[in-house]
Amino acid sequence: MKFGILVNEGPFTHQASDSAYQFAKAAIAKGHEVFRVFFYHDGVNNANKLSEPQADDRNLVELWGKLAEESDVDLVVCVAAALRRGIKDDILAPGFRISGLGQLIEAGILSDRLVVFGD
Amino acid sequence: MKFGILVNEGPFTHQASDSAYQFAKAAIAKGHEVFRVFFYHDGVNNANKLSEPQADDRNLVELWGKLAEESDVDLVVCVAAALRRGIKDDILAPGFRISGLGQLIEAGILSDRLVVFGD
Amino acid sequence: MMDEDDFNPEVVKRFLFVNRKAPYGTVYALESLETVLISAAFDQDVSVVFMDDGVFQLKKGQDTAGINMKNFSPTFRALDGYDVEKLYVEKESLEARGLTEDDLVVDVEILSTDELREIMAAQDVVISA
Amino acid sequence: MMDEDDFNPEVVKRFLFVNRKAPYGTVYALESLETVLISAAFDQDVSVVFMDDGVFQLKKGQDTAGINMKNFSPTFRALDGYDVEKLYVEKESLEARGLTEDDLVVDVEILSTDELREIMAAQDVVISA
Amino acid sequence: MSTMLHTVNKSPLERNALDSCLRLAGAGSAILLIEDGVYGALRGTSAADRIAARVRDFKIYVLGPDMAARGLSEAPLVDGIEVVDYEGFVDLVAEHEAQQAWL
Amino acid sequence: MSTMLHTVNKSPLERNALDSCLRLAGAGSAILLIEDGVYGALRGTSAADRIAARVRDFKIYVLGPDMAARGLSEAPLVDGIEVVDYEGFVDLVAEHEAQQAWL
Repeated sequence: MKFGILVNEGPFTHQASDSAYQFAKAAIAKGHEVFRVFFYHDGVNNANKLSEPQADDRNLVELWGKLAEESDVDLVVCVAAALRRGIKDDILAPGFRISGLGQLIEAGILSDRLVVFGD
Repeated sequence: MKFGILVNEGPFTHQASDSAYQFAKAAIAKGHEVFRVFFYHDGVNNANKLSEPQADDRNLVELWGKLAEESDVDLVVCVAAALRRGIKDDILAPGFRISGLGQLIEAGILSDRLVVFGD
Repeated sequence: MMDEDDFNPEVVKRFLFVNRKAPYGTVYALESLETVLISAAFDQDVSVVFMDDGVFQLKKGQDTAGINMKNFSPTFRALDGYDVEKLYVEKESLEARGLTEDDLVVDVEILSTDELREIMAAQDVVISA
Repeated sequence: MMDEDDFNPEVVKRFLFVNRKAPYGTVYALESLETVLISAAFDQDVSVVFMDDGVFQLKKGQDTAGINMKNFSPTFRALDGYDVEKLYVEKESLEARGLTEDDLVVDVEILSTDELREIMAAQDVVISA
Repeated sequence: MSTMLHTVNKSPLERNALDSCLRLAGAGSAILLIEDGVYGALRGTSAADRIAARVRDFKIYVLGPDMAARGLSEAPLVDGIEVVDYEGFVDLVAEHEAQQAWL
Repeated sequence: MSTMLHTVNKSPLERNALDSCLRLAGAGSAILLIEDGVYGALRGTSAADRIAARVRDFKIYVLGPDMAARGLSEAPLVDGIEVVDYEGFVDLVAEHEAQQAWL
C-alpha cells in the first residue's frame, strides 16, 4: 500500500516527528511504500541540518534523511511555512526538498492513505 | 522596576513570543527596565536570522533585535536548547547571544520580577 | 516529480479539513486555511469543519491591531470564490461557546453532532492541525 | 556580563519549578529538569512541584527503547545529590491518575491541595513550562 | 507570603490550565487571562459558571488586545472581570510579588 | 461510508481531544491512543469511566511502545482495550479507509 505522511511539528518539542518516523519505518519494514513525507507548520524544522542533539539522543534530521536515501522517500518541506521559520536552502539537510503546499494535497490524492502526526 | 522575561516558544506557532514582546515594549514605555529576555525550549527559534515572514506579517526576530538595540535588552538564547534545534552562530540574528541556562537562573535572581511566556 | 500546475488528476477524493483550534493563540488556524486555499486548485471534493474551539476562528469583529498580528478572518469569506462551499460548524460546539450563527463571519451550515458524524465518516483524506 | 562560575549572589530567592506536563509527548519535562539541575549551582532555595499530568514524569518503570527517546527519569533520583530536596507532589493529581506514592521513582512529599497552595504562594520566582 | 499574579493562556473549553489555577491560586491573588485564555472571561460558555463561582475569591483580569483580536471586544463578560491592556499587564506584574504562568 | 481509524495523542486528563473523538467517531470505527493519548487507556484514572462507557461502540487500541516509555507496560487497562506495536499501527491504517488525527 502507498502511504503519505504529514508531520506538523519540529523535532524534540513534540513527539509527532518521532511517531511519524517510527510509523514510516514500520510501514516500510512491512513492505508498504512511503511515497512522501510532507513537513508543515513547525514540522519544517525537521529539515534544519544544523541540528546537533546530545550524543546519547536521537538525531531526527539525520534519521529522516537516511530513511529517504534508503527507501526512496520524498521529504518535502513547505516553502511558505519554511520561509517564515527561516528554513532555507543554506541550512537544508540532505534528503529534503522545499516545495509548495500543493505537494501535500497531491500526496493526499496519490496515496492510498494519508497519515497525520501533529500537536 | 527590573524585569526578566522567559520565552518558551518560537515565533509564529504560539503567541508566547508576541505576548512577551508586547509586554516588554509596554514595560519599557512605562519606564521599567527589561534586563534580560531568555529564550528556552523552542524559544531559541526566535533568534533565527533566516526567518522571512510575509510582507504584511510581523517579523519577531527583527523586532526583538531592534528592542535589544534601542533599549539595551540582553537577549540570551540557551545553548543546549539551541544546539538541539540547530540555532548556531551561523544563523544567529543581530542582538542575540548564545549562553548557558544559568543565565535564566541569574535573571531570576537579579530581576525584581521574572515573567514567563510559553505554551 | 510533477509540477503543481501540470497536475490534473482524474481521481476526485473527498478531502476534509478539521479545525478544532482557536485563532491567534497558535498558528494552526492560519496555516490550515492556507492548505484549504491550495486544495481548491486540485478539483477535489473539499469540506471544512469547525468544531470545539475552532468555531472561534469564524467569530465576527476580529481586530488584531493591538497584538500586531495579521487578521486572516476575511479570507474565510473568500473561500466561496475558490469554490470551497462546504463549510460545516458543529452546533454543540457553537452553543458551548455562547455563539450563534449571527456571530460568524461567513455563511456556514450548522450541523448537529449526528449529522457531522456522518459527514466526517464519508471522507477519504482528513487533514487536521 | 558576569560569568556563571564567578556568579555568587548574596541574595537567596525561593525558586519554584512547576511541572504540569507528561513526559515524552512533549520535551518540556526533560528540558525543565535541566533547568532545575542548573539552578542547584546558584545556592538558591529550590522547590519542584509535580501536579496534573506532571506527576506522570515520576512514574516508575519507564522504558523508552521502543520509541528511541532518552529515558531521563533516573535523573530525578540524582537531584538529591545536587541538594535539590524539596520535591512536592499534589495528592489530588496523583489520585486522579490512579497512582500512589509507591508508583514514583523518587522520594517526594505528597501534599494536599491546601498545603501545596501555601507553598506555591510563598515563592519569589516561579518557572513553568 | 507573596501576592501572586497568575497568568492563564489556555482556553478553559479545551484544557485544564484555568481549572488548575483556580484550584491552586491563593485567596486574594490576581488572575490575568491572556492569549487563548481570554475565552475564560466570556459569559454564556460552558466554562463560565466555574469562573463566575470564583470571582469573589480572586481579582480576575482579561487582556483587552487579546479579546479584540478574537472579536470579543463587545462580548459580555462574567461579572467582576476587569479588562486591562499591556500597560495594565505590566502594572499587575509590578504590583504583585511574583508571576506564575499556567501553561 | 469509510471505516475510519482515529488517532488520539492527548491526555484526556488535560485536554478535550479524546472526548471530542468519542463524540464524533462513527459507530464501529477504530480508535488508537498514541503518545500522551495512552493515558486514556489506564484503568483507575478520573477519565477511565468515560472511555469504559464507550468500549462497546468502538474498537479501542493503545500503542505499546508509548505505554512502555511512560512506565505503563504493567499498568491495568480499561477492559476491552488492545495493545498494538508500530507494526500493528501500520496494519490498522491499512485496514481502515482513512485516518483522522485528533490533535
